[in-house]
Amino acid sequence: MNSLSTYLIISALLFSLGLLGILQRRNLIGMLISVELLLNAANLNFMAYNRFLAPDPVVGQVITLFVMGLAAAEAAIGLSIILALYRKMHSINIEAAQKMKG
Amino acid sequence: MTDFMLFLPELFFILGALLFFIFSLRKTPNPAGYHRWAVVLAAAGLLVTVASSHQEGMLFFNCYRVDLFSQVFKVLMALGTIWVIFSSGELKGIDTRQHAEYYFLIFVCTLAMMMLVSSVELLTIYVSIELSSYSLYLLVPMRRGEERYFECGIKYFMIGVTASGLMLFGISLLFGVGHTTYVPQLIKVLPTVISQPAAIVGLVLALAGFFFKLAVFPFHIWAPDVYQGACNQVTTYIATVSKMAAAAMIIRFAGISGGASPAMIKLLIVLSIASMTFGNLVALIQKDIKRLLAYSSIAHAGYILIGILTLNSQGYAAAMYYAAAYLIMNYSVFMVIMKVADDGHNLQIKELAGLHKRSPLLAMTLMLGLFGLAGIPPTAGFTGKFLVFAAALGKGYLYLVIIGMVNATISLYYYLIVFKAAYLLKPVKEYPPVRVDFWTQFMSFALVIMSIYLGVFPDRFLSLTEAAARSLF
Amino acid sequence: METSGLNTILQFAFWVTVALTVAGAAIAVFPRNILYNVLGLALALTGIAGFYLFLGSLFVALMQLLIYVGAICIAIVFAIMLSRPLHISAPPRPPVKMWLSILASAVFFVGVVSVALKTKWQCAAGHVYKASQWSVENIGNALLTRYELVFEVISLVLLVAIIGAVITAGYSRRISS
Amino acid sequence: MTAMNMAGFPILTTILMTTIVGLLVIIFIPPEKTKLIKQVSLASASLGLVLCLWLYHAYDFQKGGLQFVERVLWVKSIGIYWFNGVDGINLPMMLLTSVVLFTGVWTMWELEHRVKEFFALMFLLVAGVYGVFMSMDLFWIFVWYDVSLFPMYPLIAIWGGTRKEYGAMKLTLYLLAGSAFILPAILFLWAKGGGHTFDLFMLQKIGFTPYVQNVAFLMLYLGFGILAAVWPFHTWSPVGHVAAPTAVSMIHAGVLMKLGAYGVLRIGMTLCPQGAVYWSHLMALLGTIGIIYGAIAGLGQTDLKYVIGYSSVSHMGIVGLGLATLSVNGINGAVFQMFAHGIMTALFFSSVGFIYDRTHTKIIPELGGLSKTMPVASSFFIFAALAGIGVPLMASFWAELLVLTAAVKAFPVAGILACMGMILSALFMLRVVQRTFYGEKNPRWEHIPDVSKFLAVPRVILMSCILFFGLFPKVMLDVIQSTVIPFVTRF
Amino acid sequence: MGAIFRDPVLFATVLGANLPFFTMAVILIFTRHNPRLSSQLSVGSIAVSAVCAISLLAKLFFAPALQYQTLWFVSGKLNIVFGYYLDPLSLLMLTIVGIIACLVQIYSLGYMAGDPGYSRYYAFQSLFAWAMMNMVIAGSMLQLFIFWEMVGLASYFLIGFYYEKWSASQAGKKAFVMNRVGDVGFFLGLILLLLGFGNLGIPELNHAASTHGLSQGLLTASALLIFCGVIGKSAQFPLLTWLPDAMEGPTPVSALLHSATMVAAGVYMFSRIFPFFSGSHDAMQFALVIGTVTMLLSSSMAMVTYDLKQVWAYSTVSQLGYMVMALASGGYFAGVFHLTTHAGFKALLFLCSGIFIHEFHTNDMRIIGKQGGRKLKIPMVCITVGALALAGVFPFSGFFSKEAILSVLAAQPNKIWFAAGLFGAVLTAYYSFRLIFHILLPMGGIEEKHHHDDHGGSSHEHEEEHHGYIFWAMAIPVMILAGVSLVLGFAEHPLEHFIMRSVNVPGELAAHGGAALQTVAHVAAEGAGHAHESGSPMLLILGVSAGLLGIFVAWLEYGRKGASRKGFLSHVPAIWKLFDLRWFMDVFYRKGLDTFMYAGLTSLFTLNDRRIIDGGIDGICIFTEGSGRLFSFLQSGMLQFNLLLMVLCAGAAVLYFVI
Repeated sequence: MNSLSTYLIISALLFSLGLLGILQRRNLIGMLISVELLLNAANLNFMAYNRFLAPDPVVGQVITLFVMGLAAAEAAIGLSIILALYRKMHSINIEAAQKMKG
Repeated sequence: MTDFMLFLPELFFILGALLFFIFSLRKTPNPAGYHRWAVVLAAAGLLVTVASSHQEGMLFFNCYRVDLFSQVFKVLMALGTIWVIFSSGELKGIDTRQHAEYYFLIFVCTLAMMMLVSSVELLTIYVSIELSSYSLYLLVPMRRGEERYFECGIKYFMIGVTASGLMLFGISLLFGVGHTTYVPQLIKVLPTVISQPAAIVGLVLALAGFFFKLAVFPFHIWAPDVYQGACNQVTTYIATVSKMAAAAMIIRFAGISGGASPAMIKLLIVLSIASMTFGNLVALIQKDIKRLLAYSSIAHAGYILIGILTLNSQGYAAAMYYAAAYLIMNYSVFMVIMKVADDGHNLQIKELAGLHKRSPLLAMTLMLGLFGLAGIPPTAGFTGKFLVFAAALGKGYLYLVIIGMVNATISLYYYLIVFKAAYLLKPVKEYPPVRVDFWTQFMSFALVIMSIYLGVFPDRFLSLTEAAARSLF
Repeated sequence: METSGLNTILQFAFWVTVALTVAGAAIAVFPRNILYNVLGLALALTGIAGFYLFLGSLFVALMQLLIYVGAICIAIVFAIMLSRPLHISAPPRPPVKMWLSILASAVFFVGVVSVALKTKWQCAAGHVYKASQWSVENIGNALLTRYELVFEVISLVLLVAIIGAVITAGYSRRISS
Repeated sequence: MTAMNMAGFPILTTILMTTIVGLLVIIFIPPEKTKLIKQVSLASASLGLVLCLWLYHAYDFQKGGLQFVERVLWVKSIGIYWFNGVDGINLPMMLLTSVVLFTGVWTMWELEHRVKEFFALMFLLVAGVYGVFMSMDLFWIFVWYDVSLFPMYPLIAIWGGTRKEYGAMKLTLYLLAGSAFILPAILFLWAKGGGHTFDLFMLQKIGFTPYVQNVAFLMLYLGFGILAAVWPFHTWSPVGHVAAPTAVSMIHAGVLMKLGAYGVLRIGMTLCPQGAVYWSHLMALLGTIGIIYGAIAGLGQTDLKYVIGYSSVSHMGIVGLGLATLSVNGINGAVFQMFAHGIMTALFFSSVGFIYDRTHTKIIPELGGLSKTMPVASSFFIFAALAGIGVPLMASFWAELLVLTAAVKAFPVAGILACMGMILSALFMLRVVQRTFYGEKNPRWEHIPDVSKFLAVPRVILMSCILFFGLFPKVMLDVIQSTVIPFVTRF
Repeated sequence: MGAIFRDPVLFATVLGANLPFFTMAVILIFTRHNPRLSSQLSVGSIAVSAVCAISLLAKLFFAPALQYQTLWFVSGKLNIVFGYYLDPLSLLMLTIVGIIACLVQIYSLGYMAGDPGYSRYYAFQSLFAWAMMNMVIAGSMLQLFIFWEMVGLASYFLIGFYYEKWSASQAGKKAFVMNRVGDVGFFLGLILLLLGFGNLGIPELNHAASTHGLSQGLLTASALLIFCGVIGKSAQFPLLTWLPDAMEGPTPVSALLHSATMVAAGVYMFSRIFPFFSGSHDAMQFALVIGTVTMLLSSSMAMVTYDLKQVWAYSTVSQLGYMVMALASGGYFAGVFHLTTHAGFKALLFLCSGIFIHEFHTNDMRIIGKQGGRKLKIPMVCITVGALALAGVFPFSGFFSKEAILSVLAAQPNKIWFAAGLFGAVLTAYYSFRLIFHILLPMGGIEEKHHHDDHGGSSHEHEEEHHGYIFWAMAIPVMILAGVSLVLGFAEHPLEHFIMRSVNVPGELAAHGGAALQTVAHVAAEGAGHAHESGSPMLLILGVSAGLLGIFVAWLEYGRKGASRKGFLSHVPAIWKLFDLRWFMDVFYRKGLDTFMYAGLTSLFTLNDRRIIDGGIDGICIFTEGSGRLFSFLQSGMLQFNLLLMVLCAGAAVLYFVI
């Protein structure tokens, strides 16, 4: 539990799961949820490095805090775009957004 | 007081943003008035930026560095912003009720990018880039009337957040391996640990965010849809100003490794070749001019990368030169597009037919812009390419230069198709005449002269960019 | 102090947290019902908050719960309710896409894990683990000195997000007011 | 040789400026005033002609070397110089350019469609040509090279004839594809030369390693060879010429094609002498193939301009062969042939252009018996055809004599085969002349007026050029030779 | 420049040789629309030229060879020298050319009267005269070659003068191209000499060859190559078929081209550098074979044609063959002398035929005979004189020159050449008298129908008057030539003396020319000496009897009362056809050109250009665009597919750096 690599592996797992979600969820909100996983994985990394390696433990924490804030803003923007799409397309599935190509 | 002066351009743009925030609270919109205000503010912003262009100093506990490198890019971005705002007089693509927000977001985005090029701390960089991205995420779906293009907003968002996730993860690795978030310290530390996988992977992943901004393969995938789907002015903004910031940041980040990792250079070479080739090849078959320019921007990202991947100041100077040239010529083309499609619809190439009769001046501006993009002398685009290739050959990348030139030849084909439409084709139906006011004429001449001046007399600007590139280290 | 006993308990708690987090993440990703996903996300986020605790930062853990679990998940739920995606029938998943996504994620996972394992992580010269350094006070200090600019900017980010969300979602203030 | 000589009047820049100022003036004339535009064009072209003639006269061939040098540092960091000068190799080319431009502008006097743009683009093109010929800095050579190529696209696509858009696109892309090899080669040499100068003569002093020379020369040869219509990169020549309007064909075939050979000579052979030696067999081979192939392929063509396009391939083959010999006579002959072919082919195209303007066809079987209705126009063409055959006392004869002499010495087999080209060119030129101008009077062309006196002037000028340099080759060879003799010592 | 005016000889040379050129320019540029003035200018200038030539001959008759030269240009080690070389041979030839050209132009005043291309005709005539005269007095082989080509060019225009007629323009083209084939050999030979010897001055060449300044291999190779030029220009086998076709030109042109000038140029060039040629035994042997074959072949062709001019054309070829034989077997003087006499009588023959053709508007000897050709007394007499000269009957000029040739041939160790020469003489006499008898004694007498009968009164008279002028313009030159043919033979010895004289002449050129001419004298004297010694009377008898035999056979078949008026060859149709079709040479060339060049290489190359090269380029373009379409598949619009691409690439990059 006190080893860096445990945390790193967990964060890698979370990150990969997030990627998987982004890649195969068709529900846009589902994708957004997966994005949150990505950010959290990175946060976990920061915290872990902070704990085990960094000279100044404040940095990682502050970064994590700011990323949370950003994530909130991002979620707000993302959800609003999804809602707008829903109002236009009556769907929040990814299929609603694949007409532009070539 | 000096600190304040160093931060003056940013403060000015914050001021602009606040003003439009206040405007956005008003009940009755006044688009013409907003535009006037915006032009005045952006012009003043440009002046302020130019005035402070030779300042140097550190701010905010060394998180923020004002040097020639950042100031040159700030001037370029301020220039791009005033151009975009100048062209926003007939903002038909966006609901009149949202004009104030539009200007607000433009100002915020420019501010964010200015901060981005000055930031030398990873978190500051990340937050700045997110701020600019969020503004753009919001600007893109603002488009009114074209339902079929709405999906580009969600695409842009999804790809953007994924890229930023990768970037954040990369930054975390950099933090882990370098124990610091300050870029100057990282530059010192990283070359010593570059053999560690975490360092190089962190760097590459961190670059992903900027690659996304610059639309480098494989992070280019948003570009065509967004260029096509966003309203003309926003597309212009994305195509000009945001590229400057991205180029600046790639220059700053690529240098972190200090050229100690050949694998990294190889990766950059591969990405550059892939970008050029992909962008140019797919652009060949486009009908929508904005989509075409999106692919062309992917290709140009590849050219800029050629300059960057030399990892020496000559290459950076060349890349900066190229970026500036790209700003001018890309805006030339977009200005014509915005003028011709003044109702805000998406211009098809064939709609340019007979432009040389409808407006000779715009046709000439378009021609010069296209020549610049294609790299035909004596435009700035050519000189930029030349410098970039020279830098690459200075490092001995002969094959890369040959591939680049072959690509330039391929690209010529689609630029010629646009040119052909403007100069050769007879319009199939009667298009309304293009209204060209005085300021547009002025701008056309200014762009043409700038493009040719930069192309023929590159010395002064080149020495400026060289000085800027040296200030990086 | 029965350190070993406490250690065992902590160890157990840690692995339980790991299990919860991973399970939560899996639930957030795999089920096709979007509400399950949200709940899974909440579970995973809570687990991560637990990790933060293990790593010694109570403040961040609290913030995690507050912002993530509290705010973001609720916002998502609201969005789900507004968009009524529950009524939309889900077409079957194309297996090719499925496998390709798994492949891509797996590649990434392998890559990142090997990065984590292959890198010789070195402690910074001044690194000493002291709980005092993890205090909220220090964080506040940093926020107001080193991260002053970011602190200011994040407020701008939130402002942008609010305005943007409002205009994008289509509820123009001038109409609604 | 490269001494600063800014004290003197910058005559070369002035020549360049005649075209650029002409271009700018034309841009600011309203498009309706076609007469004025033409007058301005002719005035600026004749100013260039006068200056070039003066330059030719003032050049001291006893002294030889580079004269009228202008040299200013342009871009410090990578060493670009605004470096112009003339020597025996580019002086004839400058003269050629001015003559062809002058006659070309005059030939297009009857143009009515988008006059302003036509002349503006033409001057842009010629500015590029002048620039390439006078520059002694690799950067500027390349810049002007591209400047001269690009206007071909609109010029052909707007004012052209058969399949103009296809031809224009093909030609432009093809030629610019050539520069995809030239630019890397130039930069390669620059980088291998230390990366601080593009000055041709400073680079010349740096001895490049054989490897560098071989690689760079091959790239330059391929790149410029496309423009010089070296076999097998020659197919743009017929297609492009068919599509192009008269004056453009004149300038293109008359001057622009020479840029290719000139580039090989000026950059390739100057900087990479060993590379030239290494690849000389290839050059000789391709040149000889070009001579024979062009003539034989030209035999079967039914379009007048196709025929001339192929004859250009054949004649440029002679240039290539001459260069390949790397000897005084060969290069003398090659440069002289460039000049002679330039004038001759300009005459060709101006005659064909006239015929096409009047009859609206250039398909040989549709023509025939034109001698009856338009004897003067026919005689221009026949004269050009004779020059093309290499009849003595016309300029190209001397060129062929010198080249073939050198070729027989250097590459006996190639030289003998190239001589066979003389038979073939006679066969195919006379065939065209016969089918176009001889035979029964064709009632279709009965009422077509002959060349007016006014329009005959440019053709007569071209004819007299051919005759003058045919009778007095010394006038040109002394000049050429003054540079070539020191030039070949490095091979 | 000043030198030209100070030195009368040089002045006369330059003036005489170059005046026609300016005449041509003036006619083409200024007096195109005034045929009368044009013709006067042209005749005037050629007359001046002729006078200059004659006076030069007179002035320099006893003088040593003169050489004027100026350095025209220098290229590398190549010094191109232009100049004039006035020695007996060139002076003689210059005079012949001047006189014949002058006579032909005077004749043309009548013959070409009223032709729409009158001015053009005279312009080309002047061009031709200029080129020919300059060629004759050229000081170096290169200069000779240049004007040799110009002669070809002028002949191209003259042969194709009636350009509306397809066959005429075809003939002109054929003449030019076939000449070109020979010229390329000539040209290569010159280049070879230039490279091997470095100097193309005629005296220098002759000197070097005779004093072994040249290696034997180079000498033989370049001599053979230069001989190709002779083959082309003088219509030797295998390039002889252009000459009969060249009869498409106006008759005076044929007279000019095929008597003294163009076709003789080849033989002239041969004799010009005769010492050089004689340096190579192999080359001489080759030339002898070629000459013999040519002579026999063309005689055989002349036996079957009914076309007046064709007969003379073939006869020209065969006589040229004779000359080549003579020269090749060492008979320098014999060859030159035959060239001289042949110039006279062949011009005579052509011009007489021209009168018939002009009168009867046909070339067919049978029709001319039937319509009363013999009523035209003057031409009839003159043509007979010419034919007698051609047949080698004493005392006409042909007799002397033919005897000289036969004696040279007889001196050859291999008697087959002599036999061939004799046989040729028989054939010559046969075909020329076949023609004479056809006109003089037509089968079934003369049809009494004058073609002027249907013309009206006044116009008739006017026409008569005009006719008179035209007739006399044509008749006077003919009579002059007939006179010359009668007397020229007796000038053999003075001429021989003149041509061979230079041996002992001291002078500035003795160093160069002396030795060369010594050789000439030596070789020629050897040949002639042998002949005279070995059996002069015998030879005389043989020669005369050969001619008489030919005439007798012709009389048997065509002349005597009740003759069948069919050649003995008509009994063997295959051979008739063979002869008539020129031994299938034309067919062979045509087929070869059509199948090998047009259908073969040309279409192959065109196809290659269109399909393979252009196709390849278009293919590259299509491929490029196609790959654009292919790659646009990556931009499929499906968001997650795109993201997948992105993530896969990023993951691959990560893996790349880790592993």
